Order: sequence, then C-alpha cells, then structure tokens
Amino acid sequence: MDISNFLAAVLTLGIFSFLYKDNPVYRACEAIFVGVSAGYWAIVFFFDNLQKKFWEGVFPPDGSAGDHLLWFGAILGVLMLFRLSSKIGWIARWPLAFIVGATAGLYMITYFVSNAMNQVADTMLSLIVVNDVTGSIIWTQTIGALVVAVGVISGLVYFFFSKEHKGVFGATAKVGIWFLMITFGASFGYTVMSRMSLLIGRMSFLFRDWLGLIG
Amino acid sequence: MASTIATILLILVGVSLLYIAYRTITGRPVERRIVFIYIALAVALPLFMTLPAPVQVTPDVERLYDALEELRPGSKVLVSFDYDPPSAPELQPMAVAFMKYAFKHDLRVIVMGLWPQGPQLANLAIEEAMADQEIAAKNLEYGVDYVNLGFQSGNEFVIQAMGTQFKRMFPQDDRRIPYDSIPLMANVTNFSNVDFVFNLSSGKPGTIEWVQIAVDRFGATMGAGNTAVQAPQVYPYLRAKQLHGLLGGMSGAAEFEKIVEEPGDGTTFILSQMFAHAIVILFVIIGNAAFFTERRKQE
Amino acid sequence: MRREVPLIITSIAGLVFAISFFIPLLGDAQNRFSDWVSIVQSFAVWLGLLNLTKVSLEKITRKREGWQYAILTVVSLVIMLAIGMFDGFSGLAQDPPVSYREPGTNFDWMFRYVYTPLTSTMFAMLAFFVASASYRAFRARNFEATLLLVAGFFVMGGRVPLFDLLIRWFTDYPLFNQFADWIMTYPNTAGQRAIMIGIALGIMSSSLRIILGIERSHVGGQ
Amino acid sequence: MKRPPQKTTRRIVLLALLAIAAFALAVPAQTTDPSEPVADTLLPDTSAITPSQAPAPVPSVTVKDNPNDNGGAIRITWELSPADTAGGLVAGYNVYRADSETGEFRPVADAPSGTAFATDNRVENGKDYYYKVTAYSQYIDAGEDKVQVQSSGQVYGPVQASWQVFNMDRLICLILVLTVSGSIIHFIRKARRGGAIYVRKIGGIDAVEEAVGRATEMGKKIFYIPGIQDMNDVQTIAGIAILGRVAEKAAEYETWLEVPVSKSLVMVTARETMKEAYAKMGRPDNFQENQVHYLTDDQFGYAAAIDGMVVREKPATIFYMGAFFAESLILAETGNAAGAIQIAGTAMPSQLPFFIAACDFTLIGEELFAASAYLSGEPRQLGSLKGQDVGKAIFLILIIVGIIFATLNIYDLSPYIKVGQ
Repeated sequence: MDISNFLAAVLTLGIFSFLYKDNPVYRACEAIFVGVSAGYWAIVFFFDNLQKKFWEGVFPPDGSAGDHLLWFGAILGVLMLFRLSSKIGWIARWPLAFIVGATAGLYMITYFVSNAMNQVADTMLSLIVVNDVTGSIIWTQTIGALVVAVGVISGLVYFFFSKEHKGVFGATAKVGIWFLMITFGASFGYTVMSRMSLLIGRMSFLFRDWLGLIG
Repeated sequence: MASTIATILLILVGVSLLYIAYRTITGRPVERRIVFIYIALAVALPLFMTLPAPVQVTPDVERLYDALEELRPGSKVLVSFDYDPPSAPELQPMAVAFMKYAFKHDLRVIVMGLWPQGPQLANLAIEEAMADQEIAAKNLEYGVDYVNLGFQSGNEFVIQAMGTQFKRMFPQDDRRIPYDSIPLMANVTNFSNVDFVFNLSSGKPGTIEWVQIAVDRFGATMGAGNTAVQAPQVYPYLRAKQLHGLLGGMSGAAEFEKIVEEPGDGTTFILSQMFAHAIVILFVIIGNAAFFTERRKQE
Repeated sequence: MRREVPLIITSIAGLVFAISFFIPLLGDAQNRFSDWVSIVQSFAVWLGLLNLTKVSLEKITRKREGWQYAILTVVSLVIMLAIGMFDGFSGLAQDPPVSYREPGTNFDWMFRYVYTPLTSTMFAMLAFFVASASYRAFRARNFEATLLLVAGFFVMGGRVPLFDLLIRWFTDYPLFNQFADWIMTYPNTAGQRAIMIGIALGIMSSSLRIILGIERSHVGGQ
Repeated sequence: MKRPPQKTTRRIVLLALLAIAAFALAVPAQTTDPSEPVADTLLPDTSAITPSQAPAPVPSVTVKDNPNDNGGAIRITWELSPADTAGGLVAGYNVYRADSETGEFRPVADAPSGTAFATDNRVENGKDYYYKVTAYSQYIDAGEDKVQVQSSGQVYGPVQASWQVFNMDRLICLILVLTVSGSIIHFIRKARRGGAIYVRKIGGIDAVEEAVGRATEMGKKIFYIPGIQDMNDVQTIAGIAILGRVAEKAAEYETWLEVPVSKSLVMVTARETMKEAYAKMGRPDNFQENQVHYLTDDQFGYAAAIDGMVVREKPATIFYMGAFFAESLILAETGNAAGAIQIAGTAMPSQLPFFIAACDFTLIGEELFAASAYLSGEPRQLGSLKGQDVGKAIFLILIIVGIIFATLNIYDLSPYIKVGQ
C-alpha cells in the first residue's frame, strides 16, 4: 500500500461520506476539489495554449517570423479580464460578442447540415428492403425502415407548434410522443448504465488498486 | 474463496430485497441510505466473483471492427481523447483495447485531446498497451509509430482549423517537439492525410462536433466510443453513415474487447454492471408495486 | 458605443463562419478567427480562476459561512498552480524541453492521485442517487411514463447479459440483447432524429437572430 | 429599435472593425506552406533501389486540383500496382513532387497499400507541379531498421492548384438555408407588426393553474427552480418567462411562491419578473424580495439545500423549468417523496427521461421554448417559432416525397439533400 494510493483513497472516501450526510470532511474534500481543478485547468490552458500556441506563435523559438495577428486574440482575451471590475466591466462584452458571433455562425450551418439535412436525406429511404442477390424482401430491415420513417415523421409533427393537434394531425402527433417516450426510455437505460459504470470505477480503485484485494 | 463468499453475500442481498419489497408495499418505505448500501454491494461484490458473463457483440461494434480491419498496416489513425477521469471507467477500456489493436496491426496512431485531461488519459492508455508483450517486442518508436499532439483550447474551433492544417492548432506535440520535426506528421497536413478518425467522447466537444465538422465538412472517415449517456444521441449519425461504428458505454467496451480479443477492464466490470442493473430494475418494480397498491386503496 | 461595437463584432464573426461554408475563399479569415477563439477561451479559464479567488478571499475576509473551507480552496489552488508553473518552466528550460505533464512529473502525480479521485468520486455519487430515485420516484404514473420505463427495462436488461442469462434455461439465443439493439437502432434513432432536426432548426433561428442583431441579450440589451 | 445618438462614432468604429476584418482576410494565412517538404530524412535515397525486391510500379496516375477549396491542394489518384494484393509485395505508396519535369522530386505524401489516392496540401496556387508515384515494399534489415524498396515511377503533370469562389456541391444547402432563414425573418417582422401568430396548446402549461390551485387549497408553498445555468442560457430565459405566468397565478390565488436560485444574475431577473407579475394582478404589495433567494453556485450544494427545504417545508407544488444537469435526479426524487405535484421543463436530453419518470408533467425540449414564446408573447420568439415550423414543413415534405420515390423505385432523391464530401 503506497502513500499515493492511500491519499487517493482518503479523498475518495471523503467525498463518499456525503452519502451518509453532509459533513465537514466532505466539505473539505469538495473545497480541495474546487481549488485543484481550477488550478489544473489554468495550468493546462496556460502552457498548451497561451505559452505554446500564442507566445511561441508570436515569438517562435527557432527565430522565424511570428504570426502577429495572434495579438488580436490576446487583446480580446485581456479585455475579457475586465469583467472583474464593475466600472469598466462592460468592455468584457467585446470578446464575449466575438465568441458568441463565431459560435452562432459555425453552429448555424453545422447543425443545419449534419443534424437536419443529412438526417432528412437518410430518412428518404425505401420502405421495402430487398436482398440484392435473391430479390426477396428482408423483413427485419423492412420493418426497421418503416419504424424509422413513421418515427421521424410523427416526431416532427409532435414538435410542430403552429397547428392544433386535432384529427389525423393529432393522431400522428400522438404516435410521435410514443416514439419520443421509447427514445427517452432508451436514454434512461443508457444513463443508468453510465452512472453505474462511474461507481464501478471507484469501487475497483478502492478494492483493487488500493487494498489489492482483487487480482 | 473470495468468490464464494461474494456469491453467498449476493444471494443474501437478493433475499433481503424481499423484506424491503414487503415493507414498501405495506407503506413503510426504507430510507435512501439503505438503498445506497444495496447499490454499493451490488457493484462491489461481483468484482470478487469469477463468473464469466456471456458478452454478445452487437452490429454497431462489429461495424467499427470491420472499418478497422479495412485499414492496411501503415495507415494513419487520429485518435481524439475528449473525456475526463470521471468517464474513464467506460472509455479507458475502449482506449486501451483500441491502442492494443492499433499497435498490433501496425497502424500509426496520432493522439490528441479537445478536453484538457485527454492527453494525460491517452498517456495512461498507451502505457498500458505498451505493457503487452507482443507490443513491447515491436519496439515502437515515439514520433514514428505514434505521437501525442496534446491538448488545444477552442473546442469545436480546433477541429474547424484542423480542417486546413493540424499544425495551426498543434505547433508542437505534447512533448514539445515541433510539428515539422515529427517524422509521423511529415506528410500529414489535414484530415485528407489521415485514413481514419477515432473519437472517445463523454460530452461536448466530442463525437457530435467531430461528425459535424471533421466528417461533414472535411470528409474524414470516423468511428467513435461514447459514454452511455451520450451514445443514444449519436445513433442517427450511425444510421446515416456519418459514423462507422459506435461503442456505447461499458457494454460497448466489453464487446469491443471481445471482438478484438483483448480482454480488459470492460470484460471484468460487466458483471458488476449486470448486478447493478438488476438492482435498479428490482427497485423500480418494488417502488411501482407500492405505488399501484396505494392507488388501488385510494380508489 | 457600448452596444454597437459588440453587435458589429458579433455580426462579422458570425457571417465569416456561416458564409465560409459556401465560399472557400473565406477559409483563411475563418482560421484566423479560430485562433482567436482558442486564445480567448484560455483567458476565460483564467477569468474563472481569478473570479474563484476573488469570491473565496471575500468569503474569508468577511468570515462568511464556510470561510474555513474557502481557505482550503485557495491553498489547494495555489499549490496546484505552483506545482504546474514550476514543472512547466523548469521543463521548458531543459534541452530538449519536457512537458509539464509527462508521466513522472509532480503535476502528473497531482492529476493521478488528487484530481482524479476527487472528480471521479464526485460523479460516482450519481450512481447512488439513480438507485434511490428508481426506488422512490420513477413511477409508471401514465401511459407515456409506462412506455418509457418499459423501454428502459429492456435496454438495461438487454445491453448487459442480464435477461439473456435468465432465459438460458430455455434458449441460448441472445433474444434480449437483439431486442435492445433493435430498440436502439430503429425507434431510438427515429426519435432522436426528430429531436435533432427540431433542435437544428432552433439553433439555426437563434444563431440567425444573433448574427442579424435581433437578439442582443449577450451584449446586455433586450 | 431606437436609433443611437452618436452616429459618427458608430461609423468610425464600424470602419475600423471592417478594416480589421479586411486585414485578417487579406493577409495570407499560412495555409499554404511554401517551405520545402521535411520528409526527406525519413525516406531512403531512390538510388538505392534493388530492382529484384521492388514491387511493380503503378500503371497510371491522375493529378488535378483539389475541388471546392481555398487552393493549396492537389489531388493525386493512381491505379494500384499489380503487386498490391493481399499478402503481396506492396507495403504502401510514396508520392513525390518537383517544380519541373526534370527537377528534384521530394516526398510529399504517402498512402498505405490498397489506397489509390493522396492529397498534397503544401502547394502554392497557380504554380506548375510535376508528380511521381512509387510503390514500395518494406523489410526489416539486420539492424532491426525498417527499409523501404521502391518501384520506379513515371512523371505526370504539370498541374496547378487554384481556389474556387463557390462550393457548387453545397448549392442546394445554401438554397435551403436561405429559405428557412427568410421565413424566420419574415415571421419575426410579421409578429412585430402585430400579426397574429398561433401557437398550439401545450399540456404542461394548462396544468400550471391546477397546480397553483391545489397549493392554495392545501395552504402550502410553491417552489420554482429555474435550473443551475446563468441568464446566458436560453433555457434559463425560457424558465424565467414561464415563472412570470406562475407568479401571476400565485398572486391571484395569494399563494406563497418561493424561488431558490443558484446564480446571482438569475436572482435579479427573477425578482424583476415576479414584481411585474404581482403588479399586473393588482397586488404589488404582496410581493416580497425574499421570495427569490440565492443559495449557492455549487451544483450539488444547490441540490442539497433545496433537498433540505423540500423535506422541511413539504411544498404542494414544485416547478423545474430551465437547464438541469445531474442534480435533476436528486431534486425530482425528494419532491416526489414529499408528495408534491411536480411540473418540469428542460431541453437537456439526458435529464428529460428522469423528469418524465418522476414528474407529473414535463415540457419536452422545444416545448419549453414554445411555452415561453406563447406566454411572453414576444414577437422575436413567436416569429422564430413559426419560421422554424416552416423549416419542419419543408423537411416533412422532402422526407415524404423522398420515401415515396424511393419505395416506388422511381428515383433516389437523397444524394441531392445529403451534404458532405
């Protein structure tokens, strides 16, 4: 049992103590967590971005010509820090505006292309899937294609807000919500799976890496 | 020995659930800390057991395997580590199995991360893969057979700029070697020069951003491993062939380990996963049984 | 001035990224902007750090509730920064340079044995909360919720060899595994796709409003 | 839209910014890397070829400008070497480039066996280049070094790289983007002019009145949780809009409505919103500032604090409207155990399942924004909603027509809609 793993185990158990009830040990571990993680992020961004990309980009260590346009990024970044002041904090909106604008421009197209158009294209499918060689219908895939087509169409109808859900339209929307529920059910199952995995990881750390009880 | 004790304890846990069911249905639910103990036992005890769990490889995992099998020796694979330690139980087994597969099949691996913790987790995975005897015998050389480009800030904008030039975002690798001095990167300018992209992702930026930018804008061929929380959301990409294969959560990891024949943590953990699911399902059933009994009484 | 400048910056940045998808010539401008985004993001991380320090120091000096913990936060922050800075700069001074987070550095040790257990355990607690919520809150209170729970059951029991082990006495065929896979591949894909298309349109419309300056909450306006 | 007073300042700033943008555009970025290729140390001298071990050369090579790009790239395709078979001699291909037919050829790209294309991304636009592709085999020599043995290669070219003004592959995409954008802008303007825009009924919103009424009957509190994100998240904004409606009802029924928040900016906004709502219902004096209070920024700390409040005070109704993360579970579980009616609304996909399973009503994703548009009556939101519906209608029609055409085997329309390389 080495000291490194012992420390890690103490911190692990300290956080878990919250499950019994909120207590000073948990709050201490939490406080350390906040500090360490802020420090971790700051160091990584400092060396990998500010030092490596910006500073050595402007002043390359091999003495070649630097890319001085990077200064604009740094100036915007420094303006961001003005947010700490209440008097001239408004100037921090400039870099923010830049980030918001760039993100909006990038997202507007990427989401439209990848999440709408390419999905629509893939839904324009033949409802009858035929085996290329024998020419017979592949039933499993045919049913699958039907499910995808009905699900996407009815789901879209459910999220249609400018028409009342009545008649055929309403019935379609009803089918849509069933599909959404099955989808959420699948997400539910997967999320439970994920959360349990996190715990398995910690348990295996405690019993295997720390206590060495498992081979 | 430990296995037998664990099995007996698990059976006891199962039996005691009957008592909890009885209490709950008669309107005296147990407090949540009791539930906590159950889940802890359900996860911890199976770790001591040696039961083999029959893992069944699903088509999504097979598709990734088929895509990898198509890659000839010498192909360049870009692997992006976009996750942090909390998601490691799910994604690290995938990473390790992938690295072992890649090294054994002479694929050349370029590692990077859009999450600050990514490159360090990549180092851990490479360390573990290198411990394999067959791989150790190959004497793989850093910079020639694999390289860790490190982390860069900017989320999806990093992928966007990499579409023109990797060097722009990674002027030096994680070991501070200039991009131009890395033999592996000599002929790699952008996505058009790598043969496959593999992404391990637990959120944003991750698989969704990689598909949107690297695949749909710059034409990369890509497969992914996701945490189970995110996996359901990327299924539409899988169907639309924007993704070639998907490993979802712990079960995806175990299946991948099985198909590439590199059993590791995914295979070990799947038993715990199974019992944890069983407990959750039983608790939902008990809770609902009580709910319906009470509702009937009210009517 | 306070409103107009940011609005113009927003529009230019947005337009460059949107239009360059169709006009390759704008690729250079787009890459420059990506550089800047990358650098600004680092400053944002440092802003967060300075903010945390400010809030913590205020808490300590004014002896607000939990100020003792704030001291711990500041101390651990300073230790982490000191270790990182020392490893970083001493590594840079070596020839050839060594990264601050190569295996074996103090910073890597902090990552493995302090940062990793804390952050992993924080999230691992969710497993317990899911379990207790499944016992106390997840109810088949109407048809929709029932459908959700049933689908969830089949996925949970099918994705791990749980249900298939239970039917082992009757058949070796992985029935539930196949069914879980079917749910994921067809109904789940359909539902996710409908949601995805809706969200894509939503993002498109909010991005459009931001670029055109109709939406200006990010610059502090209506 | 008010006209700003200092027009001149605005113009100067605008010009300055445009100048910066133009500068950024005009200065050539280092996308084309005119520096000489660096790979020559890796590859052996071509004079060292042992003909007996060299694989058969590639039969033919095509070189052309990489299409639809900003220039700086040439696409090289070739026919596989006859020796490139499973278990054959070929380990891969090397691509060499020179400025003239007889010039010095340097390696610029490589490809594994079985691959018949490569892209050279390091060329300048408008300059002649010549290419040579060789197949190579590889073996490990006595010193455990990898040695490549190359085939001969013919010279192909000249070829030039150039940039394209418009990416023609994306024309249909542009048309669709413009159509949807146009309809969004159209409906926003229509709504601003006071045109009526219909929004269908949304289940959870009707339940608000009932839920508030129940709290009044029981003489208990109502809690309203606006999520853990700040005011820059659209979900929080939507949550606050819905809070306005809930506050009106609470003011009308004189029921105590409490809003614990985790961001100070949200606290300020929520107070404003509630004050307005109480004033609107003619009961401005009934609103007290401490109805909205800040707990903590910390995710689990916030959840734990609400947890305690719910257990102690047993509210009749709890609303969750906004952006939620992992804490949603803890909140919904405690509320459920306390026997409260719970109404939730969020667009976080991973939290929605838990809310649906644990709450009585849930606004799913976009329904949250639709409800907020409907309740606030804001032209921007209403117009966008309608414009997005136009987009959905277009996609629905495309999908249905596409399915019919594909099923009846008339024509496959999907390649026209698919965008990609």
